[in-house]
Amino acid sequence: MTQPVPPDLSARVGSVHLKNPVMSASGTFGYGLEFTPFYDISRLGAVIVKGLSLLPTQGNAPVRIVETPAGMLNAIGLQNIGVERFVKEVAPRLDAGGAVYVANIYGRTIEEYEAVARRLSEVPALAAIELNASCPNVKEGGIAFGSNPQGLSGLTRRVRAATGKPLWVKLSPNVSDIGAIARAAEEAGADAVTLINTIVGMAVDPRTRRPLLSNVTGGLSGPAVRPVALRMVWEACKAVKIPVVGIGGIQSAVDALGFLLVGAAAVQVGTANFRNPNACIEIIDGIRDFFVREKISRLDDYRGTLLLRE
Amino acid sequence: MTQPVPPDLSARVGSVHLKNPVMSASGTFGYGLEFTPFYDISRLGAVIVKGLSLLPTQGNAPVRIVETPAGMLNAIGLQNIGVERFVKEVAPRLDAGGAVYVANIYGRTIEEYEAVARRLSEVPALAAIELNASCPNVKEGGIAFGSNPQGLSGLTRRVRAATGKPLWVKLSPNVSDIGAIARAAEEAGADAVTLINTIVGMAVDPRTRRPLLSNVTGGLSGPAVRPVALRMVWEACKAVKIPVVGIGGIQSAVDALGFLLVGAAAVQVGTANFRNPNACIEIIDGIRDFFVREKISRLDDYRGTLLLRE
Amino acid sequence: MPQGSPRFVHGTIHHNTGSGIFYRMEVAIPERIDFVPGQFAMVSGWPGNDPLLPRPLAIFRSGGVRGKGTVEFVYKVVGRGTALLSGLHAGDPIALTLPLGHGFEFPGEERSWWLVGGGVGFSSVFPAAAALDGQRADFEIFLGARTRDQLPPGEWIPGGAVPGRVHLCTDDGTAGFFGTVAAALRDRIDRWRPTGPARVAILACGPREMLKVVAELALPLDIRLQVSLESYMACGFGVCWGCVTAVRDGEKSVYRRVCKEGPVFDAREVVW
Amino acid sequence: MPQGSPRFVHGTIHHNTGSGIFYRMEVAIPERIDFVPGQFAMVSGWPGNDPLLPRPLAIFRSGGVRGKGTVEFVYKVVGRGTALLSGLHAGDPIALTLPLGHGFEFPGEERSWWLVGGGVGFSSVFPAAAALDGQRADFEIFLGARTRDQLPPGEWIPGGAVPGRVHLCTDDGTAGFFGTVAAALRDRIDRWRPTGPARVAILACGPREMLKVVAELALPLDIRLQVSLESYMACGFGVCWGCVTAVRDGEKSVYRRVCKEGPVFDAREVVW
Ligand SMILES: Cc1cc2nc3c(=O)[nH]c(=O)nc-3n(C[C@H](O)[C@H](O)[C@H](O)COP(=O)(O)OP(=O)(O)OC[C@H]3O[C@@H](n4cnc5c(N)ncnc54)[C@H](O)[C@@H]3O)c2cc1C
Ligand SMILES: Cc1cc2nc3c(=O)[nH]c(=O)nc-3n(C[C@H](O)[C@H](O)[C@H](O)COP(=O)(O)OP(=O)(O)OC[C@H]3O[C@@H](n4cnc5c(N)ncnc54)[C@H](O)[C@@H]3O)c2cc1C
Ligand SMILES: Cc1cc2nc3c(=O)[nH]c(=O)nc-3n(C[C@H](O)[C@H](O)[C@H](O)COP(=O)(O)O)c2cc1C
Ligand SMILES: Cc1cc2nc3c(=O)[nH]c(=O)nc-3n(C[C@H](O)[C@H](O)[C@H](O)COP(=O)(O)O)c2cc1C
Ligand code: FES
Ligand code: FES
Repeated sequence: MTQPVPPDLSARVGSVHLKNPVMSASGTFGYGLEFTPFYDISRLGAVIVKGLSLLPTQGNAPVRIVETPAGMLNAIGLQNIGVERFVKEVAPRLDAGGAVYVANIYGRTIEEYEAVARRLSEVPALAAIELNASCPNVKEGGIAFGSNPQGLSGLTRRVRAATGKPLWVKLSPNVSDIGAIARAAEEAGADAVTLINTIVGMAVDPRTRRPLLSNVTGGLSGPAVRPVALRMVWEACKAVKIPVVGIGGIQSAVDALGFLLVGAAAVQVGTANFRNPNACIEIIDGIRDFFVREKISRLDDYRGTLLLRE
Repeated sequence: MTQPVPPDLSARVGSVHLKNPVMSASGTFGYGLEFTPFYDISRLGAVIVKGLSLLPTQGNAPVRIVETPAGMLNAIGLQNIGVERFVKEVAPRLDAGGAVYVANIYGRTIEEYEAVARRLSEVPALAAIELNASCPNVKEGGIAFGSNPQGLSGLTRRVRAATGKPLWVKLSPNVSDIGAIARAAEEAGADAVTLINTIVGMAVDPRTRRPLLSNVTGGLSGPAVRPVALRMVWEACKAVKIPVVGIGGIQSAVDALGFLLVGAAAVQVGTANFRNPNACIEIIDGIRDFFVREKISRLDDYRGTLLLRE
Repeated sequence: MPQGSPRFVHGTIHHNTGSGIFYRMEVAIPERIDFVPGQFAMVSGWPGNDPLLPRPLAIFRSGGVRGKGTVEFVYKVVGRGTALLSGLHAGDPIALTLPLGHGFEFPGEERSWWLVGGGVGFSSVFPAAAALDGQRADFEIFLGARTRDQLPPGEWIPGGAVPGRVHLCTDDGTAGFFGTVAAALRDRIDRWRPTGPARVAILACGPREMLKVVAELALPLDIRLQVSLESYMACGFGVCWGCVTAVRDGEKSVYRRVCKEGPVFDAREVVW
Repeated sequence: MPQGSPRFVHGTIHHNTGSGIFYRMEVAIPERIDFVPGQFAMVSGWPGNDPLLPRPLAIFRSGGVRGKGTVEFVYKVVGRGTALLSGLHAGDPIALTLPLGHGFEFPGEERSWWLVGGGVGFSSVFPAAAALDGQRADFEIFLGARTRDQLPPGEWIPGGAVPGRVHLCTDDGTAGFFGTVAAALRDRIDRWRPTGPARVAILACGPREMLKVVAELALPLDIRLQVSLESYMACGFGVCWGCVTAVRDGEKSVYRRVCKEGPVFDAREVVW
């Protein structure tokens, strides 16, 4: 009797090889170091680090988070140590984790984006750069670039020229036509698109008559947004030839499989890490168990096999 | 000692007077008749009836609904008896309910919209017409008109000319800039905008590899969408001078007050009716209790009084 | 029978106990409710919005007096909603909309009834059996399950173990007839000698494939068959149009609401 | 004291009983955990995603042996999450991430400790008192509440009712000192004769306004004050940056994570 061959979970996002399709989402995983007490983070497909800007950023005043039905709003405002300190203090420690790392970058102007991308190109530990063109929680930049094809195209082209690393462009869901936005990124040279970032939302206290977030609006994430994310990822997969990374409300292997089924090359897990720090690992194990049960030998045999009626 | 004067909950949506700001949302309340076992529907601000099309419409094949975290997707496909049978068979029975009624209309072409609006203009029981330019569950019409300002403007102008009834335009949330869409409706002659309709979403079964809805995608409603709806209503209120009616995930008086606080003239309650058929009445009572407790004597003293930091 | 108009009530769990794979739950409610066998309730016994929607459960029994009622349900845990219900304790609150839908019809002319329950489908046909037993009508019960321990406890069977009245069937032969409930019914039909066209009528509830086979047996013989269908439901009282099933309307097929025109349909109308 | 590294565990409720306005819950967990007073756990004891996020609760006590532990919490029902917790029964599952955060520090030089708990704030300071009691250190406890029945049960107080050690304060005078815990502390300071700068140190947990008043009393007198702050938290272990509070860093004010650099801060650093 032969031993059953374990299913091959390896995934590719363009030229980036991942041992499995499950990555942590930016802003929900720190630099990965906070997770080492929970598990060996090299078991992840990749770690996407917290968004980095050119200069250290203070972020928004508290209150920064508010819970909503099956979701949460955040308005962190990209508090981070800035690219320089990241490169000097954090990057050297990343190798120790043994994981594949991707940097998530953000700028108030195209020039800032370019500068951050350029500086990070020198960091060998980084497998790719994810361009956050969709942060809803900062006054300038971010979503301003991401909500129309022209803006996104211009930004992507410039950052593309500034770095030799694979460039993933993270898309905003706050748009009329996600397919058109994804195509704009593709045409401007992105190696992959990742989506969705958070959906802009708001919560108020009827008694104090004030917004619950100091920033007034925030970004909605978590299971509540999953149906919207899945639809957008499906549309993006139909619109572009470059790999699509699916994000939004993924909590379990079943959720992750849904995104892979509609065509995602890989997925990212964000908010789910908060309630269950082991979420990513449980998802990887759950995908493997599903493939064993369903006798699927390779991820590629499953990806994008959604059945539609004629 | 004098008796405390009960707070004045009366609301106005343009020329339409409502005894309170709580209406039932279209498609979640039938023609109102199914609710008469639960309560006297004339206690509502208004009843928005199920969407009407020119011809009887069969709707989509089952499965039409799927539950999602704190929400649901629906792809009913506007099953309805058509405007003719509505006018002949249902409209005459509406008066008996004693409620304020608004018809919700839908067409595959501008001409169909016009024809439905024209026919309904003859129904005295209807206080207004709500133009559904945002149904995500039909192949033609609907959202195709509602997702860009030009399309919406053209449609609104034509329907505006076809009826003397107050015209409310129901907006799609599947857009980049809800303020621009709301302004397009205002400039084209809408008496009010109502929002949000459902957000396009999707759910799949990873094992059968099929979409859970026969229509593949459906519209997301329920508490999950409330933060997004509230943000869009707030933006619409800032963008237009005509009244804005707030819809999306409202389940309790606290939720409804949030929409009124950011400036909505009134609200509609949809999905919440399913789990709790008394939802609308409990919301009305809850608003009254809140006003008593907070010593607010009129709805108008509360509406739009959101406090922002300078 | 008149089909009472629905109400929304807050109840309190009296007891909620597992018996094999089934749970039986009794709820205290403010009013006694009357119901037609086959009618159901929309049940939500959990706080929060996940799951969001109430779940349909057939009304198994109702009791009490004006101003103080009880209602019973029998259910099987198949997913999140039923799992949450199974975790409720005596004293916990629960919300119900009931009675809902169009139940079984009992026209006078039939002289004999066959009641068919597959899986937890007995929860709809036992109330019918109890009603027939009350009228001292002639009926037989066919109960199908995969294995012996997936059959309902014997003491739940209305009318008790009158010889020849209850036909247990298991797919694996661990109890009663070795085979499906449809096969047992086929046997019974073979032994049956109709003396007139209206002599026997069937009421059935269970998986759709089972109901289809029963229809294929009964309809060619002009045996009147009423089937109770299942569907995903959002409201349960006819306003969302989410629960529809295709039924024949003359030449055409139209979508009717399982929660309103059903859950019980004449099997001749159903588009199988 | 070393601050142990966190883990995520599935536990089972041992008991969860109300005592006045407070619940005390003991959970069986797979491992004994060590913690520093002031450290906390993120707790989620409900199925489904509404509420979505776990809730922070101070670790009140921990026990057991390697391979089998218990941990206790004391909480007050203030909203949906704590209401759901209060509905849990013995045997129910619960998920915990613990121990988290930076707890109270106990440098050797102090000779006397004043522990101040407002409202449910005693849940953080009692573990500190228990630790000091174990070291036979000199400490006094100040407990503030609105009324008598909002004070914790006497038998929960570590070290017991040693005369002069426990100062109960109620806003309405129904028990102990008539007034706020801050007022009681002011009285105590008036009666206090410092013999050296390091003689007394305060550990405090409670509403932010209370902590602020305590800081205004203590800091001008150079009494070292550590305060345990509250904040809305999503993760509890430093990755979301949602829980920050403004603290002084030289001339500037910066945002530090309450869950990681806190919840216990040196009161001199806090931007009040
Ligand atoms: C009128 C009526 C009466 C009923 N009476 C009873 C009764 O008395 N006793 C009883 O035990 N049951 C009864 N049922 C069935 C009962 O309602 C279901 O078992 C229950 O709703 C399941 O809820 P759940 O949350 O436990 O399972 P769910 O989590 O909802 O799912 C159960 C299964 O269905 C699948 N599923 C869920 N949604 C979809 C979808 N949109 N498309 C495809 N698959 C999906 C899930 O994956 C899972 O396998 C009745 C149903 C109806 C319509
Ligand atoms: C480190 C730490 C340790 C703690 N230890 C304990 C303990 O040992 N015992 C204990 O009882 N408590 C403790 N708490 C407090 C406890 O975490 C809260 O009481 C609990 O999270 C409340 O959850 P809830 O769901 O019951 O209430 P919620 O429903 O979350 O709300 C409680 C109140 O806060 C309001 N609110 C909620 N979100 C916001 C927002 N974003 N902005 C403004 N207002 C909002 C609500 O309207 C409501 O009035 C601790 C807190 C921290 C940070
Ligand atoms: C607290 C928080 C912080 C986030 N920070 C970033 C960020 O810095 N850069 C970014 O591209 N996305 C950020 N996101 C978005 C997530 O990476 C992800 O796209 C989104 O949350 C949806 O996925 P989820 O539902 O799994 O969380 C953040 C999300 C949260 C909740
Ligand atoms: C089952 C269902 C059917 C609906 N049908 C219509 C419709 O016919 N016309 C329309 O304008 N909106 C329709 N809607 C949208 C609702 O009126 C409402 O805009 C939306 O559900 C958001 O509100 P809610 O979260 O309170 O449900 C429907 C929604 C649901 C859930
Ligand atoms: S479940 Fe809503 S119409 Fe049947
Ligand atoms: S709660 Fe997430 S960083 Fe503190």
